[in-house]
Amino acid sequence: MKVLYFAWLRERLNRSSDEVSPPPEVVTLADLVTWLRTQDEALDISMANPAIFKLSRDARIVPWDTPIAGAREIAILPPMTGG
Amino acid sequence: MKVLYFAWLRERLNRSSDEVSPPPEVVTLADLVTWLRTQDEALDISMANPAIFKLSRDARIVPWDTPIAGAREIAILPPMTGG
Amino acid sequence: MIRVTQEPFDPGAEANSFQAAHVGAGAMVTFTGIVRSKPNDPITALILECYPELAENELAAIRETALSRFGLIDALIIHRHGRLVPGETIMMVATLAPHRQAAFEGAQFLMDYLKTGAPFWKQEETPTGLRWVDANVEDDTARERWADGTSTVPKAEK
Amino acid sequence: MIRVTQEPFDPGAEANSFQAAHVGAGAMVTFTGIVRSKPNDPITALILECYPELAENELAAIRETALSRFGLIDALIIHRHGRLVPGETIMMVATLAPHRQAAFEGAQFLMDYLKTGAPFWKQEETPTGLRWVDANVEDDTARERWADGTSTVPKAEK
Repeated sequence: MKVLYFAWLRERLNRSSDEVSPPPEVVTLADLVTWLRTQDEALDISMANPAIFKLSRDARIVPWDTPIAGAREIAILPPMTGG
Repeated sequence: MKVLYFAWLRERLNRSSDEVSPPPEVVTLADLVTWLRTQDEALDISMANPAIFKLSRDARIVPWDTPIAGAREIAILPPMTGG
Repeated sequence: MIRVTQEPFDPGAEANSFQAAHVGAGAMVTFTGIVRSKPNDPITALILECYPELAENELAAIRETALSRFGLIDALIIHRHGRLVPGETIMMVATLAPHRQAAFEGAQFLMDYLKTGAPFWKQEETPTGLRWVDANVEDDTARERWADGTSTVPKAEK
Repeated sequence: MIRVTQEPFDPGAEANSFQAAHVGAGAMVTFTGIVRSKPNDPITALILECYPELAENELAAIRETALSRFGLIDALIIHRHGRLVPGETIMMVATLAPHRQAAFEGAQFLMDYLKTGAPFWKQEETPTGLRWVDANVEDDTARERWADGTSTVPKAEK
Protein backbone atom coordinates (compact mmCIF):
# COMPACT_ATOMS: atom_id res chain seq x y z
CA MET A 1 0.00 0.00 0.00
CA LYS A 2 1.30 3.44 -0.95
CA VAL A 3 1.15 6.38 1.48
CA LEU A 4 1.49 9.89 0.01
CA TYR A 5 2.65 13.01 1.86
CA PHE A 6 2.03 16.55 0.66
CA ALA A 7 3.26 20.11 1.19
CA TRP A 8 5.14 20.82 4.44
CA LEU A 9 4.59 17.26 5.63
CA ARG A 10 6.37 15.98 2.51
CA GLU A 11 9.16 18.49 3.15
CA ARG A 12 9.62 17.52 6.79
CA LEU A 13 9.79 13.83 5.87
CA ASN A 14 12.07 14.51 2.91
CA ARG A 15 10.03 12.18 0.73
CA SER A 16 6.67 12.25 -1.03
CA SER A 17 5.58 8.65 -0.42
CA ASP A 18 6.20 5.35 1.33
CA GLU A 19 5.38 1.81 0.33
CA VAL A 20 4.06 0.18 3.52
CA SER A 21 2.76 -3.20 4.71
CA PRO A 22 0.90 -2.53 7.94
CA PRO A 23 0.33 -5.42 10.41
CA PRO A 24 -3.14 -7.03 10.57
CA GLU A 25 -4.27 -5.05 13.64
CA VAL A 26 -4.26 -1.91 11.44
CA VAL A 27 -7.90 -1.85 10.32
CA THR A 28 -8.82 1.81 9.77
CA LEU A 29 -7.03 4.85 8.40
CA ALA A 30 -6.78 6.14 11.98
CA ASP A 31 -5.02 2.89 12.93
CA LEU A 32 -2.69 3.34 9.97
CA VAL A 33 -1.74 6.86 11.07
CA THR A 34 -1.10 5.63 14.63
CA TRP A 35 1.09 2.81 13.32
CA LEU A 36 2.97 5.05 10.86
CA ARG A 37 3.75 7.47 13.70
CA THR A 38 5.38 4.66 15.68
CA GLN A 39 7.58 3.91 12.66
CA ASP A 40 8.88 7.43 12.02
CA GLU A 41 9.74 10.07 14.58
CA ALA A 42 9.59 12.95 12.08
CA LEU A 43 6.07 11.91 11.12
CA ASP A 44 5.11 11.50 14.77
CA ILE A 45 6.26 15.05 15.59
CA SER A 46 4.71 16.53 12.43
CA MET A 47 1.35 14.99 13.30
CA ALA A 48 1.33 16.06 16.95
CA ASN A 49 -1.98 17.81 16.20
CA PRO A 50 -3.67 15.13 14.09
CA ALA A 51 -7.04 16.93 13.93
CA ILE A 52 -5.71 19.37 11.31
CA PHE A 53 -5.05 16.60 8.78
CA LYS A 54 -7.46 15.03 6.34
CA LEU A 55 -6.97 11.60 4.85
CA SER A 56 -7.77 10.18 1.45
CA ARG A 57 -8.22 6.63 0.29
CA ASP A 58 -7.75 5.94 -3.42
CA ALA A 59 -8.05 9.65 -4.25
CA ARG A 60 -11.21 10.38 -2.26
CA ILE A 61 -11.25 12.26 1.06
CA VAL A 62 -12.76 9.90 3.65
CA PRO A 63 -13.36 9.86 7.42
CA TRP A 64 -10.55 8.66 9.66
CA ASP A 65 -12.55 5.56 10.66
CA THR A 66 -12.69 4.28 7.07
CA PRO A 67 -11.24 0.73 6.69
CA ILE A 68 -8.00 0.39 4.75
CA ALA A 69 -8.79 -3.09 3.43
CA GLY A 70 -8.26 -3.16 -0.34
CA ALA A 71 -6.85 0.37 -0.53
CA ARG A 72 -4.07 1.05 -3.03
CA GLU A 73 -3.18 4.63 -2.14
CA ILE A 74 -3.61 6.56 1.10
CA ALA A 75 -2.68 10.23 1.46
CA ILE A 76 -2.08 12.37 4.53
CA LEU A 77 -3.20 15.90 3.72
CA PRO A 78 -2.09 18.95 5.71
CA PRO A 79 -4.64 21.81 5.82
CA MET A 80 -5.44 22.68 2.23
CA THR A 81 -5.12 26.20 0.84
CA GLY A 82 -6.78 26.15 -2.56
CA GLY A 83 -8.88 28.75 -4.32
CA MET B 1 -39.80 73.42 -16.44
CA LYS B 2 -39.79 70.08 -18.24
CA VAL B 3 -41.54 67.01 -16.80
CA LEU B 4 -40.52 63.60 -18.19
CA TYR B 5 -42.60 60.40 -18.14
CA PHE B 6 -41.19 56.91 -18.61
CA ALA B 7 -42.26 53.37 -19.46
CA TRP B 8 -45.96 52.55 -18.95
CA LEU B 9 -46.65 56.02 -17.57
CA ARG B 10 -45.35 57.51 -20.83
CA GLU B 11 -47.53 55.07 -22.78
CA ARG B 12 -50.67 55.85 -20.83
CA LEU B 13 -50.16 59.59 -21.29
CA ASN B 14 -49.24 59.17 -24.95
CA ARG B 15 -46.32 61.55 -24.54
CA SER B 16 -42.85 61.46 -23.03
CA SER B 17 -42.75 64.99 -21.59
CA ASP B 18 -44.59 68.21 -20.79
CA GLU B 19 -43.39 71.77 -20.55
CA VAL B 20 -45.10 73.18 -17.44
CA SER B 21 -45.32 76.46 -15.49
CA PRO B 22 -46.67 75.56 -12.08
CA PRO B 23 -48.32 78.28 -9.91
CA PRO B 24 -46.34 79.76 -7.00
CA GLU B 25 -47.97 77.58 -4.33
CA VAL B 26 -46.20 74.56 -5.89
CA VAL B 27 -43.03 74.45 -3.75
CA THR B 28 -41.93 70.80 -3.59
CA LEU B 29 -41.90 67.89 -6.02
CA ALA B 30 -44.81 66.42 -4.08
CA ASP B 31 -46.74 69.67 -4.67
CA LEU B 32 -45.86 69.45 -8.34
CA VAL B 33 -47.23 65.91 -8.62
CA THR B 34 -50.44 66.96 -6.85
CA TRP B 35 -50.84 69.92 -9.19
CA LEU B 36 -50.04 67.88 -12.33
CA ARG B 37 -52.69 65.33 -11.33
CA THR B 38 -55.33 68.08 -11.20
CA GLN B 39 -54.36 69.06 -14.76
CA ASP B 40 -54.57 65.62 -16.38
CA GLU B 41 -57.04 62.86 -15.62
CA ALA B 42 -54.90 60.10 -17.23
CA LEU B 43 -51.98 61.08 -15.00
CA ASP B 44 -54.26 61.26 -11.97
CA ILE B 45 -55.54 57.72 -12.58
CA SER B 46 -52.07 56.36 -13.40
CA MET B 47 -50.68 57.75 -10.15
CA ALA B 48 -53.51 56.47 -7.93
CA ASN B 49 -50.81 54.67 -5.92
CA PRO B 50 -48.18 57.41 -5.73
CA ALA B 51 -45.91 55.52 -3.32
CA ILE B 52 -44.62 53.28 -6.11
CA PHE B 53 -43.13 56.20 -8.04
CA LYS B 54 -39.77 57.84 -7.58
CA LEU B 55 -38.99 61.36 -8.67
CA SER B 56 -35.88 62.94 -10.07
CA ARG B 57 -34.77 66.55 -10.22
CA ASP B 58 -32.17 67.45 -12.85
CA ALA B 59 -31.25 63.77 -13.34
CA ARG B 60 -30.80 62.83 -9.68
CA ILE B 61 -33.33 60.79 -7.71
CA VAL B 62 -34.47 62.95 -4.79
CA PRO B 63 -37.05 62.76 -1.98
CA TRP B 64 -40.58 63.90 -2.71
CA ASP B 65 -40.23 66.89 -0.36
CA THR B 66 -37.34 68.37 -2.38
CA PRO B 67 -38.06 71.97 -3.54
CA ILE B 68 -38.57 72.54 -7.26
CA ALA B 69 -37.11 76.06 -7.27
CA GLY B 70 -34.50 76.34 -10.01
CA ALA B 71 -35.14 72.86 -11.45
CA ARG B 72 -34.87 72.42 -15.21
CA GLU B 73 -36.05 68.82 -15.56
CA ILE B 74 -38.28 66.72 -13.31
CA ALA B 75 -39.04 63.05 -14.04
CA ILE B 76 -41.77 60.77 -12.75
CA LEU B 77 -40.34 57.24 -12.57
CA PRO B 78 -42.51 54.11 -12.40
CA PRO B 79 -40.93 51.17 -10.52
CA MET B 80 -37.59 50.48 -12.17
CA THR B 81 -36.61 47.05 -13.51
CA GLY B 82 -32.89 47.23 -14.32
CA GLY B 83 -30.17 44.65 -13.94
CA MET C 1 -16.10 52.70 -14.75
CA ILE C 2 -19.71 53.22 -15.81
CA ARG C 3 -21.09 52.66 -19.30
CA VAL C 4 -24.72 53.09 -20.38
CA THR C 5 -24.99 52.08 -24.02
CA GLN C 6 -27.16 50.70 -26.78
CA GLU C 7 -24.21 48.81 -28.25
CA PRO C 8 -23.43 45.11 -27.61
CA PHE C 9 -20.31 44.44 -25.55
CA ASP C 10 -18.07 41.42 -24.88
CA PRO C 11 -18.31 40.56 -21.18
CA GLY C 12 -15.25 38.29 -21.17
CA ALA C 13 -13.06 40.89 -22.86
CA GLU C 14 -14.37 43.59 -20.50
CA ALA C 15 -13.60 41.43 -17.48
CA ASN C 16 -10.09 40.66 -18.72
CA SER C 17 -9.31 44.35 -19.33
CA PHE C 18 -10.74 45.29 -15.96
CA GLN C 19 -8.64 42.62 -14.23
CA ALA C 20 -5.47 43.60 -16.12
CA ALA C 21 -5.83 47.28 -15.24
CA HIS C 22 -5.14 46.75 -11.54
CA VAL C 23 -2.26 45.23 -9.66
CA GLY C 24 -2.80 44.14 -6.09
CA ALA C 25 -6.21 42.57 -6.52
CA GLY C 26 -6.57 38.98 -5.34
CA ALA C 27 -10.20 38.45 -6.29
CA MET C 28 -12.54 39.42 -9.11
CA VAL C 29 -16.26 38.72 -9.21
CA THR C 30 -18.38 39.36 -12.27
CA PHE C 31 -22.13 39.19 -12.75
CA THR C 32 -23.62 39.00 -16.23
CA GLY C 33 -27.33 39.37 -16.92
CA ILE C 34 -28.59 37.55 -20.00
CA VAL C 35 -31.87 37.85 -21.94
CA ARG C 36 -33.82 34.71 -21.13
CA SER C 37 -36.70 33.12 -23.01
CA LYS C 38 -38.55 30.47 -21.06
CA PRO C 39 -39.76 27.44 -23.06
CA ASN C 40 -43.26 27.70 -21.57
CA ASP C 41 -43.42 31.50 -21.98
CA PRO C 42 -41.14 32.46 -24.85
CA ILE C 43 -40.15 36.00 -25.72
CA THR C 44 -38.66 37.20 -28.99
CA ALA C 45 -36.91 40.21 -27.48
CA LEU C 46 -36.40 42.31 -24.38
CA ILE C 47 -36.75 46.06 -24.89
CA LEU C 48 -35.07 48.25 -22.29
CA GLU C 49 -36.15 51.85 -21.90
CA CYS C 50 -33.67 54.14 -20.17
CA TYR C 51 -33.26 57.67 -18.85
CA PRO C 52 -29.56 57.87 -19.71
CA GLU C 53 -28.52 61.02 -17.79
CA LEU C 54 -30.15 59.74 -14.62
CA ALA C 55 -28.74 56.23 -15.17
CA GLU C 56 -25.19 57.57 -15.42
CA ASN C 57 -25.60 59.66 -12.27
CA GLU C 58 -27.18 56.88 -10.23
CA LEU C 59 -24.77 54.18 -11.39
CA ALA C 60 -21.82 56.44 -10.60
CA ALA C 61 -23.21 57.10 -7.11
CA ILE C 62 -23.90 53.40 -6.45
CA ARG C 63 -20.41 52.53 -7.67
CA GLU C 64 -18.77 55.08 -5.33
CA THR C 65 -20.79 53.74 -2.42
CA ALA C 66 -19.72 50.16 -3.20
CA LEU C 67 -16.05 51.14 -3.51
CA SER C 68 -15.92 52.70 -0.06
CA ARG C 69 -18.32 50.37 1.71
CA PHE C 70 -16.56 47.15 0.67
CA GLY C 71 -13.02 48.48 0.22
CA LEU C 72 -13.04 47.58 -3.47
CA ILE C 73 -10.04 48.27 -5.67
CA ASP C 74 -12.39 49.03 -8.56
CA ALA C 75 -15.91 48.39 -9.81
CA LEU C 76 -17.27 48.25 -13.34
CA ILE C 77 -20.89 48.63 -14.43
CA ILE C 78 -22.02 48.27 -18.05
CA HIS C 79 -25.75 48.40 -18.83
CA ARG C 80 -27.37 48.22 -22.24
CA HIS C 81 -30.70 49.59 -23.38
CA GLY C 82 -32.67 49.20 -26.60
CA ARG C 83 -33.87 45.93 -28.15
CA LEU C 84 -32.03 42.72 -27.19
CA VAL C 85 -32.75 39.14 -28.27
CA PRO C 86 -32.55 36.01 -26.09
CA GLY C 87 -28.98 35.06 -25.25
CA GLU C 88 -27.70 38.63 -25.50
CA THR C 89 -25.92 40.16 -22.53
CA ILE C 90 -28.01 42.90 -20.88
CA MET C 91 -25.51 44.15 -18.37
CA MET C 92 -22.54 43.25 -16.25
CA VAL C 93 -20.90 44.32 -13.06
CA ALA C 94 -17.37 43.41 -11.99
CA THR C 95 -15.59 44.04 -8.71
CA LEU C 96 -11.91 43.75 -7.80
CA ALA C 97 -10.84 43.42 -4.19
CA PRO C 98 -7.93 42.13 -2.12
CA HIS C 99 -10.06 39.17 -0.93
CA ARG C 100 -13.02 37.17 -2.14
CA GLN C 101 -15.63 38.18 0.42
CA ALA C 102 -15.44 41.89 -0.42
CA ALA C 103 -15.54 41.13 -4.15
CA PHE C 104 -18.65 38.94 -3.76
CA GLU C 105 -20.47 41.33 -1.43
CA GLY C 106 -19.66 44.35 -3.57
CA ALA C 107 -21.03 42.65 -6.69
CA GLN C 108 -24.21 41.54 -4.91
CA PHE C 109 -24.71 45.01 -3.46
CA LEU C 110 -24.40 46.58 -6.91
CA MET C 111 -26.86 44.08 -8.39
CA ASP C 112 -29.41 44.53 -5.63
CA TYR C 113 -29.35 48.30 -6.17
CA LEU C 114 -29.37 48.10 -9.96
CA LYS C 115 -32.51 45.98 -9.94
CA THR C 116 -34.70 48.68 -8.37
CA GLY C 117 -32.57 51.82 -8.23
CA ALA C 118 -31.39 52.38 -11.80
CA PRO C 119 -33.74 53.97 -14.35
CA PHE C 120 -34.27 51.09 -16.74
CA TRP C 121 -37.65 49.61 -17.62
CA LYS C 122 -38.00 46.24 -19.29
CA GLN C 123 -40.63 45.30 -21.81
CA GLU C 124 -40.96 41.77 -23.18
CA GLU C 125 -41.77 41.21 -26.83
CA THR C 126 -43.89 38.05 -27.03
CA PRO C 127 -45.75 36.30 -29.85
CA THR C 128 -48.92 38.01 -28.56
CA GLY C 129 -47.48 41.50 -28.13
CA LEU C 130 -45.50 43.68 -25.76
CA ARG C 131 -45.78 43.60 -21.98
CA TRP C 132 -44.00 45.57 -19.25
CA VAL C 133 -42.01 43.54 -16.75
CA ASP C 134 -43.36 44.06 -13.24
CA ALA C 135 -41.02 45.29 -10.57
CA ASN C 136 -40.17 42.35 -8.36
CA VAL C 137 -41.00 42.56 -4.67
CA GLU C 138 -38.04 40.25 -3.97
CA ASP C 139 -35.77 42.83 -5.56
CA ASP C 140 -36.93 45.51 -3.13
CA THR C 141 -36.32 43.09 -0.26
CA ALA C 142 -32.87 42.26 -1.60
CA ARG C 143 -32.04 45.94 -1.74
CA GLU C 144 -33.29 46.64 1.76
CA ARG C 145 -30.84 44.20 3.33
CA TRP C 146 -28.06 46.70 2.63
CA ALA C 147 -29.96 49.64 4.13
CA ASP C 148 -28.18 50.18 7.41
CA GLY C 149 -26.21 53.07 8.82
CA THR C 150 -23.08 52.39 6.80
CA SER C 151 -24.76 52.90 3.45
CA THR C 152 -24.85 56.30 1.80
CA VAL C 153 -27.14 55.19 -0.99
CA PRO C 154 -30.48 56.98 -0.46
CA LYS C 155 -33.28 54.80 0.79
CA ALA C 156 -36.48 54.55 -1.21
CA GLU C 157 -38.88 57.41 -0.63
CA LYS C 158 -42.15 56.45 0.91
CA MET D 1 -16.76 21.17 -16.30
CA ILE D 2 -13.66 20.63 -14.16
CA ARG D 3 -10.10 21.36 -15.22
CA VAL D 4 -6.97 20.91 -13.09
CA THR D 5 -4.02 22.14 -15.06
CA GLN D 6 -0.54 23.63 -15.00
CA GLU D 7 -1.29 25.67 -18.12
CA PRO D 8 -2.39 29.33 -18.10
CA PHE D 9 -5.97 29.97 -19.21
CA ASP D 10 -7.97 32.99 -20.36
CA PRO D 11 -10.75 33.62 -17.81
CA GLY D 12 -12.75 35.98 -20.07
CA ALA D 13 -12.71 33.55 -22.98
CA GLU D 14 -13.65 30.67 -20.65
CA ALA D 15 -16.56 32.67 -19.24
CA ASN D 16 -17.81 33.61 -22.71
CA SER D 17 -17.71 29.99 -23.93
CA PHE D 18 -19.43 28.80 -20.78
CA GLN D 19 -22.17 31.43 -21.17
CA ALA D 20 -22.64 30.66 -24.88
CA ALA D 21 -22.99 26.92 -24.29
CA HIS D 22 -26.32 27.24 -22.49
CA VAL D 23 -29.63 28.73 -23.47
CA GLY D 24 -32.12 29.60 -20.76
CA ALA D 25 -29.70 31.08 -18.26
CA GLY D 26 -30.50 34.57 -17.03
CA ALA D 27 -27.50 35.06 -14.76
CA MET D 28 -23.82 34.18 -14.73
CA VAL D 29 -21.43 34.79 -11.86
CA THR D 30 -17.69 34.28 -12.14
CA PHE D 31 -14.99 34.36 -9.51
CA THR D 32 -11.34 34.73 -10.50
CA GLY D 33 -8.46 34.29 -8.05
CA ILE D 34 -5.34 36.27 -8.88
CA VAL D 35 -1.78 35.99 -7.55
CA ARG D 36 -1.29 39.03 -5.33
CA SER D 37 1.91 40.65 -4.16
CA LYS D 38 1.46 43.13 -1.32
CA PRO D 39 3.69 46.25 -1.45
CA ASN D 40 4.72 45.80 2.20
CA ASP D 41 5.25 42.03 1.82
CA PRO D 42 6.11 41.32 -1.80
CA ILE D 43 6.27 37.86 -3.33
CA THR D 44 7.95 36.91 -6.59
CA ALA D 45 5.77 33.86 -7.21
CA LEU D 46 3.10 31.59 -5.80
CA ILE D 47 3.82 27.89 -6.08
CA LEU D 48 0.82 25.58 -5.89
CA GLU D 49 1.30 21.93 -5.03
CA CYS D 50 -1.52 19.61 -6.03
CA TYR D 51 -2.71 16.02 -5.73
CA PRO D 52 -4.32 15.96 -9.18
CA GLU D 53 -6.37 12.73 -8.98
CA LEU D 54 -7.88 13.77 -5.66
CA ALA D 55 -8.43 17.34 -6.89
CA GLU D 56 -10.41 16.12 -9.89
CA ASN D 57 -12.55 13.83 -7.76
CA GLU D 58 -13.24 16.43 -5.07
CA LEU D 59 -13.94 19.26 -7.52
CA ALA D 60 -16.32 17.04 -9.47
CA ALA D 61 -18.16 16.13 -6.25
CA ILE D 62 -18.37 19.74 -5.07
CA ARG D 63 -19.61 20.79 -8.51
CA GLU D 64 -22.39 18.15 -8.49
CA THR D 65 -23.45 19.24 -5.02
CA ALA D 66 -23.61 22.88 -6.11
CA LEU D 67 -25.62 22.04 -9.25
CA SER D 68 -28.35 20.27 -7.31
CA ARG D 69 -28.31 22.41 -4.17
CA PHE D 70 -28.69 25.75 -5.99
CA GLY D 71 -30.50 24.56 -9.12
CA LEU D 72 -27.65 25.69 -11.35
CA ILE D 73 -27.79 25.22 -15.11
CA ASP D 74 -24.05 24.56 -15.12
CA ALA D 75 -20.88 25.17 -13.11
CA LEU D 76 -17.28 25.50 -14.23
CA ILE D 77 -14.15 25.09 -12.11
CA ILE D 78 -10.63 25.64 -13.44
CA HIS D 79 -7.70 25.46 -11.04
CA ARG D 80 -4.01 25.80 -11.87
CA HIS D 81 -1.02 24.42 -10.07
CA GLY D 82 2.71 24.95 -10.49
CA ARG D 83 4.57 28.28 -10.32
CA LEU D 84 2.58 31.47 -10.98
CA VAL D 85 3.76 35.08 -10.88
CA PRO D 86 1.83 38.08 -9.47
CA GLY D 87 -1.09 39.07 -11.69
CA GLU D 88 -1.56 35.55 -13.06
CA THR D 89 -4.95 33.90 -12.70
CA ILE D 90 -4.85 31.01 -10.21
CA MET D 91 -8.34 29.67 -10.66
CA MET D 92 -11.88 30.52 -11.63
CA VAL D 93 -15.36 29.29 -10.97
CA ALA D 94 -18.42 30.24 -13.01
CA THR D 95 -22.07 29.46 -12.39
CA LEU D 96 -25.09 29.79 -14.69
CA ALA D 97 -28.60 29.94 -13.25
CA PRO D 98 -32.05 31.19 -14.16
CA HIS D 99 -31.77 34.00 -11.57
CA ARG D 100 -29.03 35.99 -9.89
CA GLN D 101 -29.37 34.74 -6.32
CA ALA D 102 -28.70 31.09 -7.23
CA ALA D 103 -25.76 32.08 -9.41
CA PHE D 104 -24.18 34.15 -6.61
CA GLU D 105 -24.80 31.57 -3.90
CA GLY D 106 -23.55 28.70 -6.05
CA ALA D 107 -20.32 30.55 -6.81
CA GLN D 108 -19.76 31.47 -3.15
CA PHE D 109 -20.45 27.91 -2.08
CA LEU D 110 -17.91 26.58 -4.56
CA MET D 111 -15.30 29.07 -3.41
CA ASP D 112 -15.85 28.38 0.28
CA TYR D 113 -15.33 24.66 -0.34
CA LEU D 114 -12.37 25.10 -2.65
CA LYS D 115 -10.49 27.14 -0.06
CA THR D 116 -10.28 24.31 2.44
CA GLY D 117 -11.60 21.19 0.68
CA ALA D 118 -9.54 20.90 -2.49
CA PRO D 119 -6.02 19.42 -2.34
CA PHE D 120 -3.92 22.42 -3.25
CA TRP D 121 -1.17 23.87 -1.06
CA LYS D 122 0.24 27.33 -1.62
CA GLN D 123 3.80 28.35 -1.07
CA GLU D 124 4.99 31.94 -1.45
CA GLU D 125 8.32 32.69 -3.07
CA THR D 126 9.70 35.81 -1.36
CA PRO D 127 13.02 37.69 -1.54
CA THR D 128 14.03 35.81 1.63
CA GLY D 129 12.92 32.33 0.58
CA LEU D 130 9.89 30.07 0.37
CA ARG D 131 7.12 29.92 2.97
CA TRP D 132 3.95 27.84 3.15
CA VAL D 133 0.66 29.75 3.24
CA ASP D 134 -1.22 28.99 6.44
CA ALA D 135 -4.74 27.66 6.20
CA ASN D 136 -7.08 30.47 7.09
CA VAL D 137 -9.44 30.01 10.03
CA GLU D 138 -11.91 32.34 8.30
CA ASP D 139 -12.01 29.92 5.38
CA ASP D 140 -13.11 27.07 7.63
CA THR D 141 -15.79 29.32 9.09
CA ALA D 142 -16.93 30.33 5.61
CA ARG D 143 -17.22 26.68 4.65
CA GLU D 144 -19.15 25.74 7.76
CA ARG D 145 -21.98 28.14 6.99
CA TRP D 146 -23.08 25.77 4.22
CA ALA D 147 -22.99 22.69 6.46
CA ASP D 148 -26.65 21.99 7.06
CA GLY D 149 -28.86 19.05 6.19
CA THR D 150 -29.23 19.92 2.53
CA SER D 151 -25.54 19.58 1.76
CA THR D 152 -24.08 16.30 0.59
CA VAL D 153 -20.51 17.51 0.75
CA PRO D 154 -18.82 15.63 3.61
CA LYS D 155 -18.15 17.69 6.70
CA ALA D 156 -14.62 18.04 7.99
CA GLU D 157 -13.51 15.13 10.12
CA LYS D 158 -12.83 16.02 13.70
